[in-house]
Amino acid sequence: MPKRNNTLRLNLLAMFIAIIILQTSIPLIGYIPIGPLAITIIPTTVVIATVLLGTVDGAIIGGVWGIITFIRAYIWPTSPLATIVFVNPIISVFPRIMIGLVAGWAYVALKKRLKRQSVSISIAAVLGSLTNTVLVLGLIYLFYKSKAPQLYQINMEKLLPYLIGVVGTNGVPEAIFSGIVTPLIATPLDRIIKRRT
Amino acid sequence: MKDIIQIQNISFNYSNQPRLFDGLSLDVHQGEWLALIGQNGSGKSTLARLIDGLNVLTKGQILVAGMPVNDANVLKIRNKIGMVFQNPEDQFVGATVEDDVAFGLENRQVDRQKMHDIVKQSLKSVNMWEFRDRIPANLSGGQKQRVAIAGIIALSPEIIILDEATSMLDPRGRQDILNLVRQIKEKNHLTVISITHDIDEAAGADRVVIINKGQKIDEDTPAQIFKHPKRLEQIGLDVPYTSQLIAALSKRSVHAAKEYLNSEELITWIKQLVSTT
Amino acid sequence: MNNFLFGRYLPGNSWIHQMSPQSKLTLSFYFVVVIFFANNLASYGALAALIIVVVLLSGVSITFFLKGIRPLIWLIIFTVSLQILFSAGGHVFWQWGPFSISDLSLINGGYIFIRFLLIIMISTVLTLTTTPLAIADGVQTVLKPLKKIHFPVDTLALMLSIALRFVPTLMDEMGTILNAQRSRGVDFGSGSLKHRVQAAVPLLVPLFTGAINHAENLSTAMEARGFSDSEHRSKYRVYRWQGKDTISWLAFLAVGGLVLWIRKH
Amino acid sequence: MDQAISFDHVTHTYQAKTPYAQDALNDVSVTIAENSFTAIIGHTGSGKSTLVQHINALLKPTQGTIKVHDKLITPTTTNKNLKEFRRHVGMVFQFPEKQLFEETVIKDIMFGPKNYGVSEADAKHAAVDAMNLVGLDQSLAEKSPFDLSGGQMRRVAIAGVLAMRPEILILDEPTAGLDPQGHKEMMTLAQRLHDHDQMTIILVTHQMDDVVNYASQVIVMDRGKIVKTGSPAQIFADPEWVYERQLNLPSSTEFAQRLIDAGIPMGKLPLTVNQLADRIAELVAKGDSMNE
Repeated sequence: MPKRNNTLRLNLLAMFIAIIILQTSIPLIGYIPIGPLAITIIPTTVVIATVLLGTVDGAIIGGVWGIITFIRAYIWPTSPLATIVFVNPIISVFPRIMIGLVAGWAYVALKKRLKRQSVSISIAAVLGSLTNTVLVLGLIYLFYKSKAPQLYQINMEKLLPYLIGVVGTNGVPEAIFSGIVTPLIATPLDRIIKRRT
Repeated sequence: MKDIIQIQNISFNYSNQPRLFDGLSLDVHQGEWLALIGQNGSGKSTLARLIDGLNVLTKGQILVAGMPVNDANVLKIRNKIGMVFQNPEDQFVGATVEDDVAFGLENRQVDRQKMHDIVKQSLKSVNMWEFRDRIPANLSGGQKQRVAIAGIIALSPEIIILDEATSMLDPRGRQDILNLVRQIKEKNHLTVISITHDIDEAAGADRVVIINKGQKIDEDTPAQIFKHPKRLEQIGLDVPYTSQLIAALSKRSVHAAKEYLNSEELITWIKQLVSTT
Repeated sequence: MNNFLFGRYLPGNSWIHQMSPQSKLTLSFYFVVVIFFANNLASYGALAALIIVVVLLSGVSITFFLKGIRPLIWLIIFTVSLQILFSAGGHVFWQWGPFSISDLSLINGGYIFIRFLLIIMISTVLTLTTTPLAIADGVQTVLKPLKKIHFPVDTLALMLSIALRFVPTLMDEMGTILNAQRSRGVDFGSGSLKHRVQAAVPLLVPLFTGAINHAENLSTAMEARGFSDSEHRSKYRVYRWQGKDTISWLAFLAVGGLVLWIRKH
Repeated sequence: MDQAISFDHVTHTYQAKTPYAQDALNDVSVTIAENSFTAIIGHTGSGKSTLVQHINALLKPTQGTIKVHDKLITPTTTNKNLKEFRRHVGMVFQFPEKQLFEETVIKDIMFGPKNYGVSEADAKHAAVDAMNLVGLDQSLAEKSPFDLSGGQMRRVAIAGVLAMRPEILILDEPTAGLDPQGHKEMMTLAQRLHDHDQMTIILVTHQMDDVVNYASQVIVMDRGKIVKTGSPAQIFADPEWVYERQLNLPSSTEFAQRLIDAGIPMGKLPLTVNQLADRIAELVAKGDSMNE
């Protein structure tokens, strides 16, 4: 019958967006605090969307997360990092889109070669999460180098080690977390989706 | 009597699952209230989905108002059928009550001014107009089902299918929704198919069809169907309250002439029994 | 959370409430861009005057704005301090390792503080006077020109409105799942790192499973109601451009021009 | 009988100290006896769920104290101490199948016991027992819970609660969405856990027939207050009062009401089919003897 799968895809994307909105607003399901750091669970959600719905949809969900991060950096920032870094739409949106793309490409490539689906998902999740960290760091550096206008004119030369420190120390546990948790969540969900469509 | 829906020798199974229907046939008469009863998993909800073209038949055909259910006709058929589903939460598409009623109209590209009039009338007819600004999170299950019914009225269909529409409501909400549908059915001369395992809901129907494991066990008036309480029990359904009472009386050597009477008949009979004159 | 996303809207009938969401949305964006160009007291003064007029026109009491800023105050102080301590140039009063305070850094710190306030004020006016749904509709209107290049604007808008509609539902379900797993002995938000990581799974799997079920059932219900293509639908809610929108835009453009003029002179 | 649970002047306010503050429980005092089968009834939003969540220490009182066996919950009880409470109180939420998450049925059932520090072997043992108790075939143990039917999933979820071997079991509308057979099986299970395993059962329900068929004690809630407690016979003795609380009567009581309206004397209102049949049989016999 007409476009059955289009409607389902529309609604699945809508539900993922709703979950991302929840995760950016409720610490308990969005972040895991470890001492002074808070590692975010949201890259995991983006990779789950990628595994279940495909690379393009994963990138869309990543992009939505980025747009929410961008808007919130202005009206409801959650960390000093947000007020300094994520007010730049390229730094807040582009790396998040790339999570979906990189994880998607990795998953598609690995799925054919590896027997265990959970291993493919795990590697894709680690790569997706690291993509985010590396791109955010790279873009901060790039924008600092090119002396682009900033909302809050802070002397980046002195701040750079601090920023790299924060993003880096968050990035590694984040990647480990994604690698462990994503397959545990995505595998049963993949069964459910496959069985019903 | 004209048959508004003709189900002709259909077969169906979900992918990777055993055959659910194998050569099932059934007719729905125009203007009747038909109750489809059976256990969970008996196939009664699937039947509703097949009628509405939400699943595709393996074999046989279904005609709705003379049109076979297929890709070419499916939108025309959905114009004729309004469905109310079990979970009130999962059929509320709009962000507010008003937007939800408008959803079906928007799909049909109805003109905006006309849309506003229809939404207002439909919400008034289910007494939900004062709630038009509410978001679904602030409505009870029964109120959400009322909105779902308003959304159906807005499209002026010929058939309403209640797919266990009252099973997640409390007893009051259940009665309330059934009364509302009954009233709308009379007013707009509709055909109603109610899929249910609530035997009291079935008792109010013109005709009852029992489905078990994808097979039609029987179709008849409630009075005839309820004559065999043991069969209802065997396929995991409830026995009407009056039959339970008749059975309990029979154990106490008070025997009724029939195994099923409706409430009024039973009261009359008991009255005769105990009157001393 | 509820307060941040949904409870924030205050029903009303003020000038600002009556403006179309698309112009409120674009004006907020425009205002933030103009802030980038402010570089002295006079230009900040002009923007502050404009935002005060906007707040007064919104009919929302000033305490609401103060309440909105309160949870952010530490963040603002922190960012302003960073600015003060890490600014380069000017006459240095104090220095310690990488930190320094100069006259220029103090002035810059002051400006950053004002920028924060201005941005928070304009976004608070937007969210206090516009429902999330209206904002989604505003986005749809603003993006409409993209339809010409076959960008699925209407699909996106429908997706967004369904997402917003299901946020409270999923939040509710999350509360129940949280309680159910708690009563099965899970301690959320405490324990070792390993424990915390593990605790995410019994929470997230049911949350996602529920979301998938909603998506499936909703798809069925939508199709039963004649949905087939999100790009060919009429629209129930339409926000027309009004005189108020034109007047507001003219006022904002004038202040923007003023800021640029001050910057040049 | 000993008290299993007692509420002493408990008030619970949601979002206390905000403009949205509302009392979900208002000065509630009640006791629930050890090994009783208690039904909690009241229309939607009357505070039933808030009440039972206090028994499981999922909510703490804003004022007052709750005693579960010998342990006390007060407004100042720290969150760390709450886990100990939950161990002895099993809570089956509405649509409990929504809480399943593990790879296999058996792992999901073992999840609770393991959280309370039970060894892998003991947890497995408890899970196997619980599966038998709820009537789940052992062949399902290694299956994914998501491959089961809705009814089976609900049993898995309930087994997951029973595997913790609670002394008090709270069932929040356990029959919602089940078909008549599933309904009957669920209530039979509750009865068995009460009669055979000596559990204290607390049933939150809208089904008045279940109340009269299974419960010995009833608590009626309305707008955050307990408005009546007593045996089912005491609760349903006044139909007018029941209707005013937006509740229904049990089928037999309602049918008896209609017989009374038709002029047939009933005496004490019957609650169950058997009571009503007894009464009618009595009247018939009396009528016969007078006719002779």
